Amino acid sequence: MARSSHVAHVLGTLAVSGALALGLVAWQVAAAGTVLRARFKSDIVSTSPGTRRDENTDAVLLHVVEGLVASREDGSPAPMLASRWTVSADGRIYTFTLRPDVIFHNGAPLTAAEVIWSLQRYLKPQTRWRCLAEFGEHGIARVASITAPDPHTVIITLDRAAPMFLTTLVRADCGGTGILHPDSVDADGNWRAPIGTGPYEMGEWRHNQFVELNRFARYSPLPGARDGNAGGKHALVDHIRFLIIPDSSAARAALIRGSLDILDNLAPSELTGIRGRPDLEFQQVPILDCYALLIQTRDPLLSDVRLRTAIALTIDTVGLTKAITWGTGTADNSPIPVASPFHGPVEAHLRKPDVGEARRLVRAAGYDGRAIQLVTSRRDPQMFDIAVVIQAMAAEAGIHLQIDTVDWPAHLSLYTVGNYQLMVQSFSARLDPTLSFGIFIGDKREDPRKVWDTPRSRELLGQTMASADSAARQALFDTLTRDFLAEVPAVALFNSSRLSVVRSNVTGYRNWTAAQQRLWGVGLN
Amino acid sequence: MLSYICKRLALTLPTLVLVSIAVFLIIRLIPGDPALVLLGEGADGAALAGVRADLGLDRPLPVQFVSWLQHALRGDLGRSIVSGEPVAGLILQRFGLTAAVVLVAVTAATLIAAAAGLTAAWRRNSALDLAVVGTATVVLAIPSFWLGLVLLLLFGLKLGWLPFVGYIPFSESAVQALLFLVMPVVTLTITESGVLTRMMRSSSIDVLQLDYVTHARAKGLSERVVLTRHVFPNAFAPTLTLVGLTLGHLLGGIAVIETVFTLPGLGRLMVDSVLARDYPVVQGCLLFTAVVYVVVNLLVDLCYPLFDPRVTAR
Amino acid sequence: MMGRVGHVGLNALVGIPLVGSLLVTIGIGLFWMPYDPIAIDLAHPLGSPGLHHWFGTDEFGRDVLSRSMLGSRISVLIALATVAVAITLGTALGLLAGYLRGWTDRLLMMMTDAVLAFPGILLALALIAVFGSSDGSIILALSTAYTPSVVRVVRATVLSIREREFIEASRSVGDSPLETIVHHILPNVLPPVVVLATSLFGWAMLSESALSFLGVGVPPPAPTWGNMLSQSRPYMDVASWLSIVPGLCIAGTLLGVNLLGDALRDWLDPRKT
Amino acid sequence: MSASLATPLLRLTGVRIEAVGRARAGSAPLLEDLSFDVAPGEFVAVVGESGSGKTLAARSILNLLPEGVRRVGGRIELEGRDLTQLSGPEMRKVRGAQIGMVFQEPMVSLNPAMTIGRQLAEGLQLHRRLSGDEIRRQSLAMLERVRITDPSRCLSAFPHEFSGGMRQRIMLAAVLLLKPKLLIADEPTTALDTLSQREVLELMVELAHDGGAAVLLITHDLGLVARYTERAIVLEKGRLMEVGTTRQILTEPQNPYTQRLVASLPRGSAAGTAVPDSAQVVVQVRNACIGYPGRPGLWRAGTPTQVVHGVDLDVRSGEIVAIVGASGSGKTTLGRAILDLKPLTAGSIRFDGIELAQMTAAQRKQFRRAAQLVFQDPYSSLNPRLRVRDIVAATLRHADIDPAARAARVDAVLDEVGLASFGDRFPHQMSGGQRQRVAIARAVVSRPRLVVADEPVSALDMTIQQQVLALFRKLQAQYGFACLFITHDLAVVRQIAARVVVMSGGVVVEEGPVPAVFCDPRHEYTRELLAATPALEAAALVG
Repeated sequence: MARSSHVAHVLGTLAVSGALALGLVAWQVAAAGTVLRARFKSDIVSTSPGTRRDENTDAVLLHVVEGLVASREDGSPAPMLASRWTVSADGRIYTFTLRPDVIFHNGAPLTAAEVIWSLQRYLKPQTRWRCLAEFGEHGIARVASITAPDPHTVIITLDRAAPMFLTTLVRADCGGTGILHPDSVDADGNWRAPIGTGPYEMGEWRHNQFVELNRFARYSPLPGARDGNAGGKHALVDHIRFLIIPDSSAARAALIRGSLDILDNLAPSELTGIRGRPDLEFQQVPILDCYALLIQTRDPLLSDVRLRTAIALTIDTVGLTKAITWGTGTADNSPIPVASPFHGPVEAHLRKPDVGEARRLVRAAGYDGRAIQLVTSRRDPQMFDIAVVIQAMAAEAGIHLQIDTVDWPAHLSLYTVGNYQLMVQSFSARLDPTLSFGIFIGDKREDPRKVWDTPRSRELLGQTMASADSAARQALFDTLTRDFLAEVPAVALFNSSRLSVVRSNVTGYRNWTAAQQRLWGVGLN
Repeated sequence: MLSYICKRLALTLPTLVLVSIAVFLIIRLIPGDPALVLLGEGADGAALAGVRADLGLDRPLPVQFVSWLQHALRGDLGRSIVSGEPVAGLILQRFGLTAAVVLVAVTAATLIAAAAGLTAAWRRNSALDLAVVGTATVVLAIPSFWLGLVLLLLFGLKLGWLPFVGYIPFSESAVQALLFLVMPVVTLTITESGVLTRMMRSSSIDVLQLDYVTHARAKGLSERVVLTRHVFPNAFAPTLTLVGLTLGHLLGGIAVIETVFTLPGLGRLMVDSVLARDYPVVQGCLLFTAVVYVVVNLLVDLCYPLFDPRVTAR
Repeated sequence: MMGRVGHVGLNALVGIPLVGSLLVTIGIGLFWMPYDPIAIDLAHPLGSPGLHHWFGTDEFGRDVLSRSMLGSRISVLIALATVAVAITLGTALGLLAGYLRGWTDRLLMMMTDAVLAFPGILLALALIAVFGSSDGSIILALSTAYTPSVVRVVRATVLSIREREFIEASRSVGDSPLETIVHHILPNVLPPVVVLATSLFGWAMLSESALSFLGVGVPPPAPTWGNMLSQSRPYMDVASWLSIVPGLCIAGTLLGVNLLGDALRDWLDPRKT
Repeated sequence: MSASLATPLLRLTGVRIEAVGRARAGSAPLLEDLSFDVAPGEFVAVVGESGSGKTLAARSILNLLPEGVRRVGGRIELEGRDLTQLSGPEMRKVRGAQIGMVFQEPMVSLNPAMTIGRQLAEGLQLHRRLSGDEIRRQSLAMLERVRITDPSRCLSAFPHEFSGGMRQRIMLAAVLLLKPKLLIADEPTTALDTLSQREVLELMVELAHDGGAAVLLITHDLGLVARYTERAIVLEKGRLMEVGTTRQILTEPQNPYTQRLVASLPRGSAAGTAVPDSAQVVVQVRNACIGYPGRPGLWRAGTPTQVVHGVDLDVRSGEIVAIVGASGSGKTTLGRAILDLKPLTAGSIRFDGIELAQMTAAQRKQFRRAAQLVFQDPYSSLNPRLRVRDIVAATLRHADIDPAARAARVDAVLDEVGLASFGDRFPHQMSGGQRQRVAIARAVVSRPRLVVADEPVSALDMTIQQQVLALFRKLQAQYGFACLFITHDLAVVRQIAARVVVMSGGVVVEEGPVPAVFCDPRHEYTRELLAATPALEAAALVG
């Protein structure tokens, strides 16, 4: 309490719902050795990679397990457990050469057997692997066979060429397709604990209090620098402890008092008072997410592109972005995030707000001023604020939006069945522009989540999947972006930044576009 | 006495069944799918169906209800969809905290109300009475969460006397735990003491006008004895009923206070579970609170004869 | 008796100006507000109180005074509607239960018990989630939570009144049960119900703000004091006026209404000489 | 005055009591210049009706005036010591120990939350500082003196377990246990029925004599004054009217008010006129049995309690029949049954020859107008939310008359009962006597053939009682309705009824013309009742 003036200075924002104390306790009972303390807003949901998961679960398990390949900072696949790989000319056969020096946390060496066991386990329906559908009928390709000519080589044969194969394998929500030792499950195939090859092994998990990772002493890092989830991964502390602190003001207090070392994933409004403190270091990294206003093109009213365009024209994207992200986000009317290498001049074009034109279009569309429902929720403060701002902006052109605030599960349900007129939605980081466009493009009959259901867009999207050539893909993405702006199936608004604050004695912490907490290579002074 | 308790409990069974069915239906009427919540925005249909099957949510509603009720009757409230923890354990763990805050606060509020209400009634229309009634009326008008926020701002931030958010279990550090509970308890005490004080004052005024109080004075008893021995027990009986009702409601969770002070209590658990469509937890919590409500009111009724022996004549 | 005269005076003396200024504010707000309470001004967020914006602006640059004025109308309307529904329904059911007794009574009591056994806030939360967040569902949810208390008060009053001799007198001149209820029981039930209504009004307003605080209140952009308060949380240190203004509005209104309720209670007391 | 008493035990000199507060400033005092003495061991009555200030006078002696009322002048001396000069603690030593007080309402004068034992012990502990055993011994002895059965059980019992008469005896025990020099009894038996009243008062006299205590009996009942006191002080509206020996006051009242009070004693022969046997029988009750349903259990109905067992009764046109009995005798229940407000469990009741239970709807409508009820409690029998005019008009709601005629009829009846200008008032704006007039107006407005009057004057002061009874007689003579007059008070019976029916325990024990029953009671119960009615004695004394 002695530093009450600091506290007073820093902690105005009393957003509320959680337990700092749990964090403090966890700190008090910390094990011997150096401990790096980071924070999660909510508890992880399992310890099994790529199955029962959420963002936090992914982040924890990517410290524990590693895949054959891993994503670099720019999203491209890089060697991890495989030191190298080759792709056959027809793009169907991938041959991976395993690193010889890798051992599991239980001391067993990594061989092709474990790799095959792990991959086959993921492909079994009962594992409920998150990315199983990608290898099904409507996915990128089916796996024809997995074989091992020798203990250090694994050959995966697909039924067709799949340029997206490796980018899928490295996805965080797929658990990075982490290779596990078979002892991770019991004799009946039930999950026990992850025995992986990562720089940290799974430690104690106290529900709603903390998740602890312990340094894996016999980890042999790849040479070179850290690069995304790939490159040299060094365990610099004995323990990593993710404290579950739902309330952000509690978390900030903990950081200021030194009970927490890293505070990641802050909302812009939560930066009040933290930025600019000498003992804290602020980081802001643009990420590959996307906030958008979805438009139900099947709605009788909104099937008229003039009305959709009118709505888009009322939105001052720059002003909205600045107000809602407190200047930390980047306005972006294209589905491709600004941080993506594919975000070129076409994508960078921002729609000029034009209320006069909007009014003209509204009249032309014969809109009679009836209320249009705008669904939003308070899952994060931005989603709610966007709705309020868009509503006010649309009103200037005489468009009457009525905000319907629902809770997150209801929001998700409405999204999944496409039951809305307008909806504010946010999408987590998509590493590849194909995935970014994939959010919007698709057949509404098959997947009501899709908002952009035109044969041309579907065709173009298919082509981006089939091509591996960057320039060709860029051209396709530019076309898609122009169409997207013209047809207005949705209005992309901005990409936010990952905001984090670390104490100044923390070394080597850097956020990255994938927005997933990554604490290898991070140490304490 | 025992048979009375049994009869009372038997009478509440239909209520409990009604509550369970209502809860079961209402929570499922809310749009939203727990499987979807678990899997997130990009989940595909097969995975969703799989999770639903895992959770038993694909069965017809009556089957789900009967199965839940059968388990509940055996004391098994199932497991949380979100965390996989047993619901009963979750409830008890969270209830402990809520109960601690509520019991301390309501006890304190009752003591304050009894003393202030009795004194105000005794010195009716004096400046003291005006002060008590005025304060109680003002307190009634203040939203509890606003009071909580103001206290947080004042004592947690500006003065820094008390830790301002969070909670430490008693098992970890008793002193810390107590410090964390000071502000929630104070907030709740202030909020609840308003109604109780007014109630105590008005019933004390009624009792003070009765002959037996004059009789007690005519015996030569001092005012202190008259007030504590003759006025208090009789004036307190109606207040006790109100205390019981208050307890019954508050023990069901003080979601707002828990939200303000970030306490992991029962109210917060329920709100969070509704927001996550964690059906087993919501069902379990509501059944539990309904039972608590019934039991608390029964206990209060059983205590009532201590203050008003006429009531035993059932 | 002296004292009561003095008290009524004081209650009314403080209560009437408070409620009066509320009504005046609502009245003025119908015709004029300093700014459009919904229009955002992203260039001037969190402006402190000053000449242009007497009570400052919020995070979207909206005028807090205008929002409080519109908020007063919405908050009061919701509270009034809640009270009206709860009182009407509760009085009808309470009269039935108290007068008919027997199975009707037992069934109704079981149902009110069941509703009372729910934590009120959670019941409202669930109902609002089912029916969607709108003024109507908030009124529905709150009146569902409050009707049982009205039923109980009315029933208790009816039970005590129906033993009085004038009820027997009514029967002895050949009144039907309905006539007895309407002519003799209802007029005697109304005074406690009127007093209860003032308390309910306060509870409804508090609950509405509590629901907003938990994030399920009146849908935006319509301001209510509750959702203004709830949205002010993140800015409590940098823009304290955002929480102080609606907080004081709620407290002042409730104080006024409660005091008027007290005055009303004394005024309606048939024992007064 | 009373110069003959050399050393008075209590002397009040010029006591004046006023209401405090702005609103009452300048209004008349509640009690003005009150002076009187009480000698040691003397029994003195303070007589007056409600509003006379008699209770305030009593309470001012112990300085226990209610809130908002203050003594502003005068001296109150106890054995020469001015009580008004005592400090709080000094006064508390006087209370209980030297002056004891018994209150009117036995239901609220004992603390319901304390055992009798603790309430008895309280005073002894405070003033006598006795050991626990000694306190218990004395308490038991005293309870035995006041004839409580099983005193040791009584010590651990709560007040609600006793009847009103028992409670008043316990009250006496509690007060006299401290052996005070003065006992102030404020209407100690008003709330009790005739027999209990007598029992309690006899006990009080006995115990006071034993302890040598003087008694100040506050009462409105001249009958009690005549029977139990030596001297009387008459108050009216806060002023002292007359002081004198009881005999003087009763036989040679000097003051006009006292004269009026004495005149209100029931005197002379039966006022009711007998009707010939040939007169038409309006109500015929045969073998009526009436019960109340018992407390229902969880699954089954309770066993009913019979309160009236096989009663036969005839009421003829123009006749006033009194039913007399103690509380619980079944008299009220029988009255309700005759008005078809209570179902019979057996037997029959016919009205104008038609069986009540078998009336057609039209007959019932007719019956509802032809048979009316006047209640005992003028507070609970009038709907407090209706104006007097509407209360009276309610009786005619189902009559086929046009509104103008109805209003005229209501006004006419209000005029007849002397309330012509009261039509727009609410009941709480009227006195008890006025309310009872409203109740009577309500009953007669429909020109009934039968009026059942259930204790219509028991709650009224003596002089008011006289006025109401006179009104009742007048109206009965005017309209000629048959009347069933239910009461516990034989003095009232003699003033109004021609025939009397005595009920006890749900059966009729005696029946006959009033003079015959009063002069020559056959049944033991009737004799006890007659002996316990002091007003009759006083009336006899007055002549």
